[in-house]
Amino acid sequence: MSEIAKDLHTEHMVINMGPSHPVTHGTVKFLVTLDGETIEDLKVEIGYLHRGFEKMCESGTWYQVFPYTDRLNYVSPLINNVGYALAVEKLIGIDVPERCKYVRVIACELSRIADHMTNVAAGGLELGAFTAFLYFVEARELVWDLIEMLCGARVTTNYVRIGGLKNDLPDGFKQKTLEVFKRCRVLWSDVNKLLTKNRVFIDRVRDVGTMPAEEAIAYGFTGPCLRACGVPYDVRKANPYLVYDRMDFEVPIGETGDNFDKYLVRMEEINQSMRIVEQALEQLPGGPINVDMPYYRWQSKDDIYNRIDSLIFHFKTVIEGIKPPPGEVYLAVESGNGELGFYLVSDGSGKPYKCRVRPPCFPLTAAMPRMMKGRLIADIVPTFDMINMIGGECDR
Amino acid sequence: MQLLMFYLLGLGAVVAALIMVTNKRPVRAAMSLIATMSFLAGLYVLLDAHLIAALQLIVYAGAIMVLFLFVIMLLNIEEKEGRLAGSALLWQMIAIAVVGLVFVLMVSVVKLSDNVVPLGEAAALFGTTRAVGKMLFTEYLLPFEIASVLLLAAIVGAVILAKRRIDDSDQ
Amino acid sequence: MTQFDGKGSQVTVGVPAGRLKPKRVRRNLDLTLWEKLYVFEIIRGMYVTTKHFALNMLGFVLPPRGKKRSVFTVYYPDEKVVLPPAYRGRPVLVMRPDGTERCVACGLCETACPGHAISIVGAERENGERYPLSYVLDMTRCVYCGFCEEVCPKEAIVMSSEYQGLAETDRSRMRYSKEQLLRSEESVKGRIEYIRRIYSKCNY
Amino acid sequence: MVADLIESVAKIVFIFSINLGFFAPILGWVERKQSAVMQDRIGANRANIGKFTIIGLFHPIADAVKVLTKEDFVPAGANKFFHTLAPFICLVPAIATFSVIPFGGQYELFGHHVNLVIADLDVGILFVFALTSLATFGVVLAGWSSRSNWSLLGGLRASAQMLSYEVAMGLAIIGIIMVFGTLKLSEIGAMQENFLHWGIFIQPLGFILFFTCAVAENKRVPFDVPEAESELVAGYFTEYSGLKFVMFWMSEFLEIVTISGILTTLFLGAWHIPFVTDAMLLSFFQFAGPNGATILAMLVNIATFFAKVIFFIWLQMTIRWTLPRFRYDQVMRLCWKMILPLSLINISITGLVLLLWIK
Repeated sequence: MSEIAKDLHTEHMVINMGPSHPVTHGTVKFLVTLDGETIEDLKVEIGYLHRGFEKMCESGTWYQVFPYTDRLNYVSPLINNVGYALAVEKLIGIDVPERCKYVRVIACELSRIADHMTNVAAGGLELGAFTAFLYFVEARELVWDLIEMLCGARVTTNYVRIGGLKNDLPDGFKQKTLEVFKRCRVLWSDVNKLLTKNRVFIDRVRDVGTMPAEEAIAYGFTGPCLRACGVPYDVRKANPYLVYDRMDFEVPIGETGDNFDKYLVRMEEINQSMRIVEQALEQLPGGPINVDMPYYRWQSKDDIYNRIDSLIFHFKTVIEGIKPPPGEVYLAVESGNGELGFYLVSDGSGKPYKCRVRPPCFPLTAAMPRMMKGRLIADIVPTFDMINMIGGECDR
Repeated sequence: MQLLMFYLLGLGAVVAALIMVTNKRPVRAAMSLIATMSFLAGLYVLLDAHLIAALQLIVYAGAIMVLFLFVIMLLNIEEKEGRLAGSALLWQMIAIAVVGLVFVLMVSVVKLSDNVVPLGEAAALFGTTRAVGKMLFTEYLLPFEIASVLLLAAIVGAVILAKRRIDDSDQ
Repeated sequence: MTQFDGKGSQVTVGVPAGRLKPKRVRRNLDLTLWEKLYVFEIIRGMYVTTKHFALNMLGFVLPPRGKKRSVFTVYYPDEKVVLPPAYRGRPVLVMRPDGTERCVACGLCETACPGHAISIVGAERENGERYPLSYVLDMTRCVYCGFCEEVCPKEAIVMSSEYQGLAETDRSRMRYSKEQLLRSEESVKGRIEYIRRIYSKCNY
Repeated sequence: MVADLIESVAKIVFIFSINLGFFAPILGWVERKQSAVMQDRIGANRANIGKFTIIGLFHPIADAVKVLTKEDFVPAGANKFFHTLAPFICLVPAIATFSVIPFGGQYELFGHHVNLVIADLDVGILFVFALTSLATFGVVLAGWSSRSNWSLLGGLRASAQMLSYEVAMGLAIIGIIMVFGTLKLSEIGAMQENFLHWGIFIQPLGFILFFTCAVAENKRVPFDVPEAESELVAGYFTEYSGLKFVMFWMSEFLEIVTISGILTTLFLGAWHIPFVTDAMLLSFFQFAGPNGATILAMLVNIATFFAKVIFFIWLQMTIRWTLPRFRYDQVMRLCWKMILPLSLINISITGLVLLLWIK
């Protein structure tokens, strides 16, 4: 009998899944060892989008980091802007005005909506549900229209400044937002009808990519993927920044951390984020949007045009950069994928001495082999979509 | 017209069968076998046996041969270039001679019994689904059922073979 | 921040109870037999898509008010989206009415540019006024961040709303010279007004 | 004899021109446009001659020009012979299948008997199965001969899926064949003259099962696992380009038409208009004289048939753009654990009903 068994041995097939593969969109490579269609082993190779973000930041002034942060998680750039600004403000020890906080919250949540919509939609797309994808892309375009109205660009926002914002909310923003949300909710319910109870979709995502809560924490999961495991951890609640403690919203949590939970958590978070934006718009106070600390701000145009001292000072701050006191700081915000942390070290000069980013999707990507071993090759698709690995953020 | 078709199809079947036997590349051999099956189906059509022709295509060409191909592809059999040994060649020649003899015999038997009675009234229904079905479920019911038992035995055997392999790998 | 009681679900240190409002998403959406049968859910999904189909087809014939059709897409070269005043397109230099540039070659934009896209060679006119002898904007490096506009003390460089013709097949053609970048004051009037409004006061 | 020949040639030319000349190119356009409108988009509309774009209808022409001028690429290490043969094996059955589908009834025209089906085979429906089972080889060979891992996986999935669904498809229509008592598609069509005798009312379960199997056999979403672009790049035709690539697509589109034709014939009353019998139709066109009336009735029947075919095409397209795709093992589970038992139940119930009530 052993003779037959020897003859009937199976050979493993090693496949390069990516970087130029539809599911890895050029930013990651899976080295998959297959037995038939079952994954025996999976190695993740990242680094296809490495730009040297951290080093680039250290070569520019504190201000010049902002355009680079746009490109971390390029689907929710405003959260990255806010995260970096908050970290620098914590380093300096300034507190931004109330109105600024509210506007930042609005900007963050709009970004989060766009991020989750893109993620859920792309997840559907790669499972073949093209129509659901385009419904959410339509909604996302509407949200991006709002962001464009606010910042002047859809993706490369560069909106937040140290100690404030580039500009205030434009006229008619509130009304436009409410209109957009109305349409978004319609599209949300359409996608919900197309996917949430569709058995084909449920079969594909349920019980795939499960993660026990302990292991998820051990891996360093944060954000929707951790909440899907049943851990109610959200930086906005656990460690409220800006004015999140004044907002009334719920933290959706799942149970087993499979892809279906991640999907449901994200769908629910879209709703919660819309609620937050509406509340913030309702409570929005008047007043300034920037701190009145000229040393940490680029000078206003009025001052530059009319006052020679301001002009000189302007030259000084632009060329030398603002100079936070020496020290180090870590500050995390809740980005679309989870805890986006900035660890900054200042040596008192105009440039960051060290600018380290804790990308939320790096631990998630690292857990791919754990989630995928023994599953089918088709399961890579929803799992990889639902951890929402963004090359710009993961590789930096 | 019909005769011409017969010769064309027959020639095709024979040539494809020869290719099947002589070709050393398994996939090509399998494909030639499929071609043979298809030509045979054509011959059945000429005989007015449409049902048998369709079944030939569905069962043999469509289902069984796909499995053959499947297996060949999965096993990734190397194309062997080795030559037949002398004694094997001799045996082959003998085998071909015997088969040829049998063929000649069969043809002559058919030729001799050429003046069999025409099919008569049954001819109108010959080869139709209804006729074949009736035959199958009345006259030939027992052989039909026995054949299915044979298939069942084959399935059980296959399962046992596959099962034992798993046991071995467990140990 | 987060701890485990060993059973795998309850947690959180540092978050006062009550502030956190966890909401369980229904995981085991109990599929009824009706939903398990595939067919009816498929029909429901098809109802959604067919509704969109029908409404959009109707929108081609009877467009909704203020729009040409009810679908979302814009026929790009024939129709264009209305850009908000905040939109940041290609940076351009502003020209005075007499044809000279406003820029005084102070070099602030060059310094503030995170991509090092701008390189200026300054010179002086006979009347002692500085001007850029050459002003090269390398659009392969520009990231459209708008810092140049934000730091410029002379309103000399602004982000126009131009977005066409930015792509080239040759990098050398994407290095724009001063002459290619100069725009009349009229054509960027709206943007200059917008800048004055948003950057005029640091603290409004 | 001559009249027979003319009739045959006319029918063949008609079916070929409507399939290859109308459906195959137009379906690509339909798929783009329908999906676009469903998804709040406009869809391809840029191909133009001068200023005319006629809602993107030039795109099939542009596509044809494109594929004809594209490099016909055979990957290194591929088996050239089978790599070239595979798309033909796919395409030929797809074209040939329509020859047994009746697109109209039988008429007496100028004293000549006209039967609107190219080959009125006694085993009509089995012929369809025979040919579709041959199409499997095209897919398998395409996957194997490309020498690409993705293609191989796609080919394996395709062969397993098509084989399984062939079985289920065969069992799913047994019910309707039992009811009508014949395999001849023209007879089945003729029996559905009465609206209430349409197959869909007699065999609703059989209809759903057969429809599912047919979509699976054609490898369309949600059963497109052999070519799932997010998993296997493009499955068995990953390594194809140019004309050969299009032949796979054409065979897929033609199979959509064929499936729609079979569904129409078996379940949706073939060429009959609801509540209108052939005699009523003839008497309605009485003003045109006997032959004229027959011709008009014939045209109406053909139009009805193709209207139904177009309805089914629309239905398949809508399904394709609504659903996500299954996983490979789920496809198999659906076939062997749901469709197969259900079709067996369907057969038993049909048999019991026939035995107890009808006989």
